[in-house]
Amino acid sequence: MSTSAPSPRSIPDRLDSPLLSALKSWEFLLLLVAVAIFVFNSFATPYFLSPWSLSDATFNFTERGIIALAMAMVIISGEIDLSVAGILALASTAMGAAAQVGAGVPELVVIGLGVGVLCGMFNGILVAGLKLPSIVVTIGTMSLFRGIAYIVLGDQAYTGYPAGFSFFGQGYVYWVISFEIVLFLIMAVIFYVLLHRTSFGRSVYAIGNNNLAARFSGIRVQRVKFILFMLTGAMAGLAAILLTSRLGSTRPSIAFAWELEVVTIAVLGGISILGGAGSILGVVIAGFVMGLVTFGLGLLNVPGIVMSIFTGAMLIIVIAMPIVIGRIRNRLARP
Amino acid sequence: MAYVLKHREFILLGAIAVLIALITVRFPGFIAPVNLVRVFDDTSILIILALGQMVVILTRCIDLSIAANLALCGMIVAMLNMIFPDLPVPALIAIGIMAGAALGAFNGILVWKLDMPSIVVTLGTMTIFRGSIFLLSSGQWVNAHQMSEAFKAFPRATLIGMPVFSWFAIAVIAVFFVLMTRTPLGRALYAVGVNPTASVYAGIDVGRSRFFAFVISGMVAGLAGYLWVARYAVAYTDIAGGFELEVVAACVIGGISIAGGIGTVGGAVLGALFLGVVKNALPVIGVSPFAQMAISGAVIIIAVIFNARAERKKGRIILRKAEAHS
Amino acid sequence: QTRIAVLVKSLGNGFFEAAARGAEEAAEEIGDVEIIYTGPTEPTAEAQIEVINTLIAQQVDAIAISANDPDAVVPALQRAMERGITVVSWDSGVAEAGREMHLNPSSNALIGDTIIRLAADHLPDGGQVAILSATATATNQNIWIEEAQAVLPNYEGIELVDIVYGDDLSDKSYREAQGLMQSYPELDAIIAPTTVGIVAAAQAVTDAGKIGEINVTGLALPSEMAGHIESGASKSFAIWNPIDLGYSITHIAHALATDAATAEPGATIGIGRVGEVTIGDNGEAAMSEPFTYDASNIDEYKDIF
Amino acid sequence: MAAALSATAPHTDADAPVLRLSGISKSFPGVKALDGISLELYPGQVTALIGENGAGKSTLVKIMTGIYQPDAGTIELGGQEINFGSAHSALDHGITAIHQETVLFDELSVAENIFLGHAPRTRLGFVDWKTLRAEAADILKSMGAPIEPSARLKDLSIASKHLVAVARAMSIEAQIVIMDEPTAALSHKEIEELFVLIDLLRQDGKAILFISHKFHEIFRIADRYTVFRDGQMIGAGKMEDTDQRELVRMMVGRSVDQAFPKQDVAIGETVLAVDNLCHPTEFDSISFELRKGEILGFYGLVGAGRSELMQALFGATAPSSGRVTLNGAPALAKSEADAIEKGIVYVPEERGRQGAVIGLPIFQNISLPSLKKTSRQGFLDLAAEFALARQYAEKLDLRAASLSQDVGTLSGGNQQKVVIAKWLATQPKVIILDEPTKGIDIGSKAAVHAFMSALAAEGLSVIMVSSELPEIMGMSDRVIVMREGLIAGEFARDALDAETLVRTAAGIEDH
Ligand SMILES: Nc1ncnc2c1ncn2[C@@H]1O[C@H](COP(=O)(O)OP(=O)(O)OP(=O)(O)O)[C@@H](O)[C@H]1O
Ligand SMILES: Nc1ncnc2c1ncn2[C@@H]1O[C@H](COP(=O)(O)OP(=O)(O)OP(=O)(O)O)[C@@H](O)[C@H]1O
Ligand SMILES: [Mg+2]
Ligand SMILES: [Mg+2]
Repeated sequence: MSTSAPSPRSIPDRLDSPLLSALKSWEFLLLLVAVAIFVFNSFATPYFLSPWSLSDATFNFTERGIIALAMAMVIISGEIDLSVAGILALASTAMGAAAQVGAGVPELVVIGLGVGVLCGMFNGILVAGLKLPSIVVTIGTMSLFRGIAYIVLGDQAYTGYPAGFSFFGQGYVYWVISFEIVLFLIMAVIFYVLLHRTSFGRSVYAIGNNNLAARFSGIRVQRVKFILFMLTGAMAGLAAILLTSRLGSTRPSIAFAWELEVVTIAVLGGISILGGAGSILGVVIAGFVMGLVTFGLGLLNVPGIVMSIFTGAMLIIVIAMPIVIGRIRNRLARP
Repeated sequence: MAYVLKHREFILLGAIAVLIALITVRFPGFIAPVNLVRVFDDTSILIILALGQMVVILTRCIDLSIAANLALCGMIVAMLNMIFPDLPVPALIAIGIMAGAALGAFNGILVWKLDMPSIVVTLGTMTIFRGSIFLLSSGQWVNAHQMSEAFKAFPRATLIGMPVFSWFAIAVIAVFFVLMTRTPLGRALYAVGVNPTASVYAGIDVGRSRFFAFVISGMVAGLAGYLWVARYAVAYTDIAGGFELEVVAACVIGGISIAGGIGTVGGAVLGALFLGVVKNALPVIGVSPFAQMAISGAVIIIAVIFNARAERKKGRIILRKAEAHS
Repeated sequence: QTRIAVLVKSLGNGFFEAAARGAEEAAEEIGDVEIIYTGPTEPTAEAQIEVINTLIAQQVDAIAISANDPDAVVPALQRAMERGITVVSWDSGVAEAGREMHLNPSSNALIGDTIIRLAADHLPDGGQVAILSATATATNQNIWIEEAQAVLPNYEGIELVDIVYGDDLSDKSYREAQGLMQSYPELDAIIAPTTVGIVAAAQAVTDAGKIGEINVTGLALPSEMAGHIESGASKSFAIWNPIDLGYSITHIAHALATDAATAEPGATIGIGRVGEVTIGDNGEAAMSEPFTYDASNIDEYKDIF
Repeated sequence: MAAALSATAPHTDADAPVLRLSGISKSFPGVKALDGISLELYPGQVTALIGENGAGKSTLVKIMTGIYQPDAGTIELGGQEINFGSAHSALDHGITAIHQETVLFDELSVAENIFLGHAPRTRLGFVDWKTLRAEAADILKSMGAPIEPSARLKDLSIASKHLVAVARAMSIEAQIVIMDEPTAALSHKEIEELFVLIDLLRQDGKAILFISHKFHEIFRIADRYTVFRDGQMIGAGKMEDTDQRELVRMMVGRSVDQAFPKQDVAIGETVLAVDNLCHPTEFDSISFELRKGEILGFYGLVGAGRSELMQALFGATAPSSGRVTLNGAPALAKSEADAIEKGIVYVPEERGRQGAVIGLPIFQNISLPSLKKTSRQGFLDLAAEFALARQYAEKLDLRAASLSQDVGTLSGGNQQKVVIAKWLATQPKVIILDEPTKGIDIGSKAAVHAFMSALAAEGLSVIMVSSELPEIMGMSDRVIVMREGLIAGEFARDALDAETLVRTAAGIEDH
């Protein structure tokens, strides 16, 4: 027995106080990073600290962030969905086609979400139903979904969305507070509750930690996974509505290569790529970090490709840092 | 027959044969030997990269930076050739391979020493490598007339009816075959993928084996880098963009299990060839260019379903009665 | 000081680098102008919008954009205009609602005609030609191809057999060119109105040993094509001068931003050493004719752009 | 036969130990697994290492085989101090081990499993497949194991796999052979075969370290003993100078009542009835009944199909035909969730793989199958979860620092308690325990047995799958023996006889 509890009758609920564990957490570290970037940006460029700039900066991550919320849950369950950008393209194409024949705003929203859900269900059937590895399945569906968009649209573009449709991606709820950021925060709260406060969320963690033990504990593993893929599809559909509205047009190349950016936000947010660990709060902060970094570097007119060196390095460093710190601490603790 | 059916490689070979037959119906010229050689030639780079990726996937890792690595090494050799036109081509190839190995080693060190998940590491290095090309070249292209004749001509020279380009692929296949079946390292790479814990107990350093896998994949990326820029006679930041997923797809089609430990050199080669045939056939049989992406997606999904069924364990049979039946 | 952002499709492209040089030249000429040369990582509309947003935040005086997508960037550019920024497009245009004016390097009809003529000049008896384009969504390419198809009847005996897309990827373009040679054994010319495509096609023709049989032509920079002109894979090709293009758009942007001119149909704007442009009914203006390069003049230009 | 060999084993007391460990310490985050322990191994002798779960035995094995590096202490081999940088250097020094977990390669061939990491090579440094296969065949033959060297490991039975692990240990020219609970997964018959092998090794002059929780085995095979408690060495000596009571006292620090505490419980009406349950490959024609308050033992050799059968009752495996009724109502579970809802729960055999969710805290593990009860409309209620967890943790005398501790940080025995607690918390009508005390130390084992008995007394019906004869005989009201997927016999408690059970399980006919 490793622990020498004097009497087994008195097992406490927790050892650390909630405050202490919060300070030790990944989210806190990430928050420090975000604050540091914010301060750096404020000093590095005079244009950063203006309400409109800050508002514009949020557009750099809101749509990807919304998908990242669902992606986080998929990754926690031990799977991955690389087809999200493909779903987005297909959903946007479907909305475009509907708009051509005169669909109104509510119909477009339903179609965008609906196509997202259907694509998600298709992934879900392959991954949960046929028990195929999600990483390769979604590499396939990534091409399939976007490929269908190419077949439909070819070299054409859909424009001419109804007037009210532009609100989702371009509208402001109040002053500089955009509809997108509000929606992102609402979705964040919903996903926070779903992952951390419901038994569904608990099952997701259990599955990611130990698929088999979760099944033996009476969790309907395949059903949960199916729902997760459907949910991710729905979020990709939602992002399609926002992005299409923001661009005011659809081409099959829309949101090209976003899947990796979405995964980057999730991983940066502390979601363990091996499954079983991570939190929504981390993903939300990671979204802001990405937005602040790319927008800040943009204000300094750093070329995009050089910017990507920063984000790539940041990903590696932020993930490596706790590991290195842990090693050093261990070394110091041991005489 | 049972043996043939049991081995994925034969099934894949059959699928490729059927595919070629179907294409030939639409376009008779496709089956001409000279065309098949051309298709092989065109697929060489994919084959080479798929083998490198296979080694990494076998160890339960993935190398998403393989195409960016190729592009960076390609730019390095192209620029060296531009600045020092007298450097002999073999030296450039060696430099390309070494540069690729160094980049692969960087991935490998992070995976080995820091125990970071490879997908995260290579997602990061993918963008870092790409960005480095831009910095290195200041965004300029290296164009055909800036490359020496020898540089461009070497892989194109024909040797016994095939371009040297193809011979490179064949040589790489041979080296990998020996590596995977005849050397302790090759066996260790399999072992690490089949059961990492058991590998530790067997005296195999899991992290170090993965490190070598990344170095190997880096080396082939470096070699492919030279081949790529020499073949297309141009080097710029975006070459081979998005190619990493195609390489992974070739491995998947070839039956390399993404969970590690399962897969053969033959499988990876055939998987790459299958994709190569499809990609070369689509333009000539008049499939709309817009349908190509959807078709390759569908092919990948079908291959995954197929491979998974082949892989699914038969299960132990306890009952005598049932055993007699099977 | 006037700050003019020259926003291109993506960085690392010789054409745009040359245009940026032209812009700097104009800035020096005008005086007290700062050029912000920038572009996204990926040649996508979304990435370009992120850059537009940072330009808006920097309160630049003018944005001169070569767009990745004519429609998708419109809302972002409208926002820029609302905040008092002069927006003009050049090279690859933006839909009318999203800019004050667009500067075509040349007139689209002229380019469409040029690319067919380049092939036809070397085919006195007619023959088969095919077009190898960039991505299927590239606006300017599509417009030129349309114009080219429109003028085809003027060239007797020239038959356009196929249009394929190399996605501006070397390997795909190369493979598409190979496919064309296979599918059309009688093919006489490949027209690629995009630099990645023309280089790959020339290489494919060289590798197939069909130099002399198939002429590769289209639009490209002299530096990129010098080798292929020398080898004979390409007899000639055309391009407008990207330096002049960057130079001109900077002049125009400055004039509009400082209210020295207004962007309305019929208005004429002076563009320094290049002359002047007149804005047409659709808010577009054309700079000059494309210039044809061949073995006789390539050496003069290959080290310039 | 084994007994005869063991009697003739040389007890030449080699005066010098081949291997001497001293002052070895090893800490993990939050745990001091080993605290300055020492250990000596003698050539031609079997040293038994005993201690409770988590005493540090396996950790020591990993240090001796170079997998872990000790924080302090020295290792002397043949009088010389050595330092293992890696598992490979330990192999080079002639130390080989059969580890507690199965550590083989399913996808590789038997021959390769035996030689992986030390394969014979040709002069060019390539793997010499021919020699490798021949040598593998030789070793297997010398062990009398009828295994084809070219077979894939995944196609072998679990017992054969174990033999391959032994063959692997033999293939290394080892002076020291370590066996960490080699018998935990073996049946009676296979254990006997293993003991024959150990005797052969002993005669060869090898020093053997043997780890087991089963005292009768230790007394059978060991020449010396070393006892660990809480990472410290408590005592060491010769087997002939000690007895079980003393060893147990050293191990636990108190004496433990070894008797099986089966209470007499009035057996009630039939609760579960299984009628002609069949599966295409795993079992056939299974019919039996389970009564209220009864403990029904399932005995058999490993691989007899008991786990598959139980998993079918639990909805984890789909049977092809047959009927199951619970209190008269149809109860053939379609899924695990369905079974739990109906009141049939299964505590699986493979604790780490199927039982515990290692990365989640104790309280979340315990509440996992009961989430429906502890949550309201799908929303979690942490207070209810803690309350439920505490209730069962205390009932099972769980030793943990807090309920928010990850299960992975607990010792094996305590993990098992968490696993039992999580299914008990669903308040089942029938509980199936598959090898409930596998790899559990004697103290925890007694606790599990006492608890099982209490459950039956509370009116629960218990099915206990076990391959351990004393446990089966001590705890069951009735025993069903399975062999090759079929029911081979059924015995009431008063008709239980060890020899008959073993014969029935192994299929040896009486003459
Ligand atoms: N990798 C590890 N990380 C953290 N703690 C560990 C690790 N390995 C072992 N421990 C802890 O070290 C202690 C000793 O464990 P060890 O496995 O050596 O026990 P054991 O004597 O073999 O027990 P058992 O009889 O259950 O096999 C336990 O408290 C265990 O939880
Ligand atoms: N050859 C094997 N390879 C891997 N696992 C095996 C093998 N044989 C049996 N097992 C595993 O061991 C357990 C035994 O399964 P089975 O139902 O066949 O026998 P059993 O009578 O329950 O044996 P046990 O005494 O181990 O419970 C199962 O969990 C099974 O997955
Ligand atoms: Mg142990
Ligand atoms: Mg069992």
